[in-house]
Amino acid sequence: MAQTTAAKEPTIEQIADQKIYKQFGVSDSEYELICQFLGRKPNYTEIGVFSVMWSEHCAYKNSKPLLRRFPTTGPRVLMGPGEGAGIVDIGDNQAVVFKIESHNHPSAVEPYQGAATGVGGIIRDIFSMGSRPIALLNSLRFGKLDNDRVRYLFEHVVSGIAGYGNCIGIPTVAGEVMFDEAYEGNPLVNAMCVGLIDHDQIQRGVAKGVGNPVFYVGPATGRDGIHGATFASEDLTAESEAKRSAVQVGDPFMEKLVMEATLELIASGIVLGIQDMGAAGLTCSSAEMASKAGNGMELYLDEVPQREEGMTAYEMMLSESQERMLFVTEPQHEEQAKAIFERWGLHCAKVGKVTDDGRLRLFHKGEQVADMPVKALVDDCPVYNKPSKVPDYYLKNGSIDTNRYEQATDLNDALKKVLGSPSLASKEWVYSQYDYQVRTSTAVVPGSDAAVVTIRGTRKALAMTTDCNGRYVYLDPEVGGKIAVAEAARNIVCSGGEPLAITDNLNFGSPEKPEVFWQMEKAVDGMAEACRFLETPVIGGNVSLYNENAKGAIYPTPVVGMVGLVHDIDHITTQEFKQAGDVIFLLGETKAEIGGSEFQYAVHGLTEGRPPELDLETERRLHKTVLGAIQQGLVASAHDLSEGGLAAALAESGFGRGLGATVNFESNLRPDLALFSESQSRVLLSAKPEQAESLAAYLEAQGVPAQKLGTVGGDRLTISVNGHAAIDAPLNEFRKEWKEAIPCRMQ
Amino acid sequence: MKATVYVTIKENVLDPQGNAVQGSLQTLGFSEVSKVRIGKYLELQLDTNDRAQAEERVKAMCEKLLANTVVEDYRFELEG
Amino acid sequence: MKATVYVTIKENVLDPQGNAVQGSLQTLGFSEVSKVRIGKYLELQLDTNDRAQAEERVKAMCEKLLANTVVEDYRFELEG
Amino acid sequence: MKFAVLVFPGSNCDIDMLKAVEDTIQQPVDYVWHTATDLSEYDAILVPGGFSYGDYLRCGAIAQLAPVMNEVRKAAEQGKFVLGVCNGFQILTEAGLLPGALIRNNSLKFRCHPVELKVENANTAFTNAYEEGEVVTIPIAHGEGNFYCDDETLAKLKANNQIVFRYNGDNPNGSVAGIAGICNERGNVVGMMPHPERAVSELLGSTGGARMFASVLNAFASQAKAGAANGAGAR
Ligand SMILES: Nc1ncnc2c1ncn2[C@@H]1O[C@H](COP(=O)(O)OP(=O)(O)O)[C@@H](O)[C@H]1O
Ligand SMILES: [Mg+2]
Repeated sequence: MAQTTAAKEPTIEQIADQKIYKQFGVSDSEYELICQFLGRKPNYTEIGVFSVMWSEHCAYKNSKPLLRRFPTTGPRVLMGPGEGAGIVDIGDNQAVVFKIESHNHPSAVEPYQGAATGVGGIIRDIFSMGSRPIALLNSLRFGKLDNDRVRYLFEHVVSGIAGYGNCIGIPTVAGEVMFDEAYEGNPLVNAMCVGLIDHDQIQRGVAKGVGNPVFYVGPATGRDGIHGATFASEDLTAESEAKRSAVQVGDPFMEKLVMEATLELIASGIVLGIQDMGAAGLTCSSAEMASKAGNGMELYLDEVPQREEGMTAYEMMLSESQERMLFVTEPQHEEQAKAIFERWGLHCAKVGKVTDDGRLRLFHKGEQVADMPVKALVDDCPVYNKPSKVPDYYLKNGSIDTNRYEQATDLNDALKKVLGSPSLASKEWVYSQYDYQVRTSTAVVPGSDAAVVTIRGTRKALAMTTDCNGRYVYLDPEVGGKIAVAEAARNIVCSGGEPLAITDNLNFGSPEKPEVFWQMEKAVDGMAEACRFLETPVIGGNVSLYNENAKGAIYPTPVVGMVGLVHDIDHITTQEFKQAGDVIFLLGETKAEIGGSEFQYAVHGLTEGRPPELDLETERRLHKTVLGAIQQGLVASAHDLSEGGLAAALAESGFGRGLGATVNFESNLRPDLALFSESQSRVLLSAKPEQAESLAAYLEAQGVPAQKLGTVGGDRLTISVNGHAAIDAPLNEFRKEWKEAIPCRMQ
Repeated sequence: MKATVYVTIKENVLDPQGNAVQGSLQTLGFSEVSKVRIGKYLELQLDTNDRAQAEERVKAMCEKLLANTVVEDYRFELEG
Repeated sequence: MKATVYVTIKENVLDPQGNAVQGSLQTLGFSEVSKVRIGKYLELQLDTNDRAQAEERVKAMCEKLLANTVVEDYRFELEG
Repeated sequence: MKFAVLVFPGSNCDIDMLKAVEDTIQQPVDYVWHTATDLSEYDAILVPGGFSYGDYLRCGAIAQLAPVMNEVRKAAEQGKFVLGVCNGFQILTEAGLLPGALIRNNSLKFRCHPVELKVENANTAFTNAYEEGEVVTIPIAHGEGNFYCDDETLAKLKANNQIVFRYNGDNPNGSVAGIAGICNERGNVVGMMPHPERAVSELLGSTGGARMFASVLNAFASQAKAGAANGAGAR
């Protein structure tokens, strides 16, 4: 095997003797295994390629055993986890494609570009399946806004998301943002993309047909984002080290061209396999495409378009330059492919060939510089079952009585605190920076439970949301995991949609810590159970581990991205009260559940105890009932109860059209607990007065506990508990707290 | 005193804007333009006459706000 | 040859970005900064040695593309 | 009446514009590529929003140099109808088809939300179906929609009744005189920052923009009638 050309690279012996592989995160035993697969010791390029293929990001070596616990199939699932994105049938030969992905670490370093390239990456995952992206969502977590660095991160992450999504012309229609000390220094930036596709257009990332050429399209490769775990050999000064790897910069304009050209190419029917170059760039896309076809691949690195001079094989293989794709076609279609790209001002370069020897072989400057078995790269990474241990905090929390707090007496003030808490406050500051209307299909814009995007030429629409309450998951990972799925589904149902499937982003701390691994296990169990019960299989997702800051791990945050099908646009429902006189109902039971609530955090400054319980059977019945009521046309507005409980939900429902309400809540709980409890499986419905009776009868027939609370109207929000006034003030006073909480802090 | 600050994108960091402008100049027939890099140019009016201090302060401004040193380089000149 | 082009916002046109930066500098404690104007700084690599011609060509580039003379002024330097 | 929707690399409201023509006035409409050199078959040219050439350097700066823009200039001179929306407005000002320039929003942020517009001139080809002084709701979505022109130009715009729309109430971007849209002297070329093509259906929020399409159909009909009356013969 030829030594690679760059003089500065460590030799095969140095790699072995000085254990340089360790700097790439390759353990001693993994190194031994690599030597066995190769039948010799790896050179620098090879160890680089192995290390990224065997990283958690590509190989899921710590999370695979957990991911197997998810249900991934269902009657509608056309493609589950494994490809760029999952696909779900929505009838009429159409399908919806979606996936979520994290860009947490890059965003912590350079928030604008980190977030922007995160969006760019997930869009490529969608259109490389042959699907037209129609919507973007994002799920964000930051520290508290009273910190300068946090504000900087928040401001620039949001503008990075906006910058990319707006420019490429895909509406950003929904998401969530929460703020908690737990994320300080380690923000979470998860981006989700949803696309539409006709069944016969579905593409896979396979290198089919021995002898076929492999093409590279997109901008030239630079030394961008090479190797998170950079090496530091003694020859290298800090200065040259800094030069090796540059922050990835997104170019949404370029991606727009690549997207349009790729969709045109796929529509032309000449593509045999296509994959985007995401994490680990050329390495991952080439190895995976070869592996899925059971083939091998040769790459001629001199043909790879290069932005910088003197790039080595190692650098080209590991670069994460953005907006690049790899595809395979038959030789006779080369000219046709080139012509399509040229029209969009792009050129594609022939950089390789599909082979039958099952090996990934790299050539550079006339020499073979790497030769590795594809299967070893893609399938043979060892999988670890990490030790798991119940954390002390969890045991301790079991005995905390969250009803012990002194009763809050000024509930107007409490509601203002809750609504003014940035996690719960209006996110208009965020989404008014996003173009949420481009493509003119957004029927429900940000601000309601889920966004709804119509499908042109049909009466159908798609509802979509992301949800996860990290506090709940922290306090009880299994219950919190269940709630994340249930809440997402509840948001879909309240918008008039039938939940279809989920994509998930498992954001956790270091799996080396047994307590963190325990959180992962339990959260996945809870999510898996909820998914099975609610018949929303997991069709794809992403794992982001090692999210730690000085104080330890972030809250475990398994974000759920869910898409639902609205069968008829007449079913589209929003959370806002529609008209004075409408009758308000509360569905579900309210218990004294304050653990992990916004009330506990905003009013008492605590996050402790156990989170609300969740009974999946009850939850399922609620969904069926709410969706049934909506489909029968009995519902004017629907809003799920989540953070802030009943009081917050009533206020939020009124804000949309500035409609107050007068309600009385019959409850055997203390007023503060009754109004701010975050008991699950509850929904607020409003109905036109003439339909109130029918709705009540329907709810009763379905066996869902329901209480008629009062009516919409006036400019005050007046809430009594058992006939005693508890909250009573002009709606506008509450609205002000809610609306200004974030802009005020960002001035 | 006046400070002129030049903020440029680091040599090995992609400059999509520069690339687009270069491409467009090419199509316009300015084929001699082989590379374009676009940066920022700031003029600051400073109410001070202490040059040494200004030197230090402007450096601090650049580090803190004017340049994003993860992706940009800066330099400045003082005048007057 | 290298051309350096400076594009600045016309004196009588509002520069919201410059004002915002000045405001931020103030809050950061740089109270001596009384005014900030932000412009663009472009470096063009030219494959030519003919200075007189380059002069003319860069001017044309500025007029046609690099500056919008409704709101911006430009000037440039040639080097090498 | 036949419509062209121009497509530049980076246009992204092209599809919205095309659908709006189909949905509101059911007239034939084609996408026309930025390299086209013949627009003679079209009666109206719509320059859609988006981020042509990534909005790099300045919004619309690169697009205004595309070959098709010479044809747009010719069409405007012939009295054909030209509408530029958002990025399209920026392109028309950069191309000199409309006066002024669009600079960064004074908030320095991209802003996406519905705005109220006051119809200042209901005599243009694109506003004849509105009443003067009428207030309509149409959404904006832009980062650089702050209309600037010098005092002299502003005086001229006012004198010639070239201000077509103003923001009613809040000025979302700092535009001179609250200007949201203007036209050329002849009134056949209109540019505006808000997106009428996004306001053509209740389901999607509002219908405030639909009559702009109806207007141009009216204008075309009266142009044809006038042409016939003059014996020049309508096309
Ligand atoms: N980062 C974001 N991007 C886009 N929309 C957002 C974002 N954060 C919140 N929103 C929108 O604001 C509204 C309120 O969000 P949230 O309080 O999380 O709702 P819920 O509790 O119903 O899930 C939703 O419509 C949501 O889509
Ligand atoms: Mg909700």
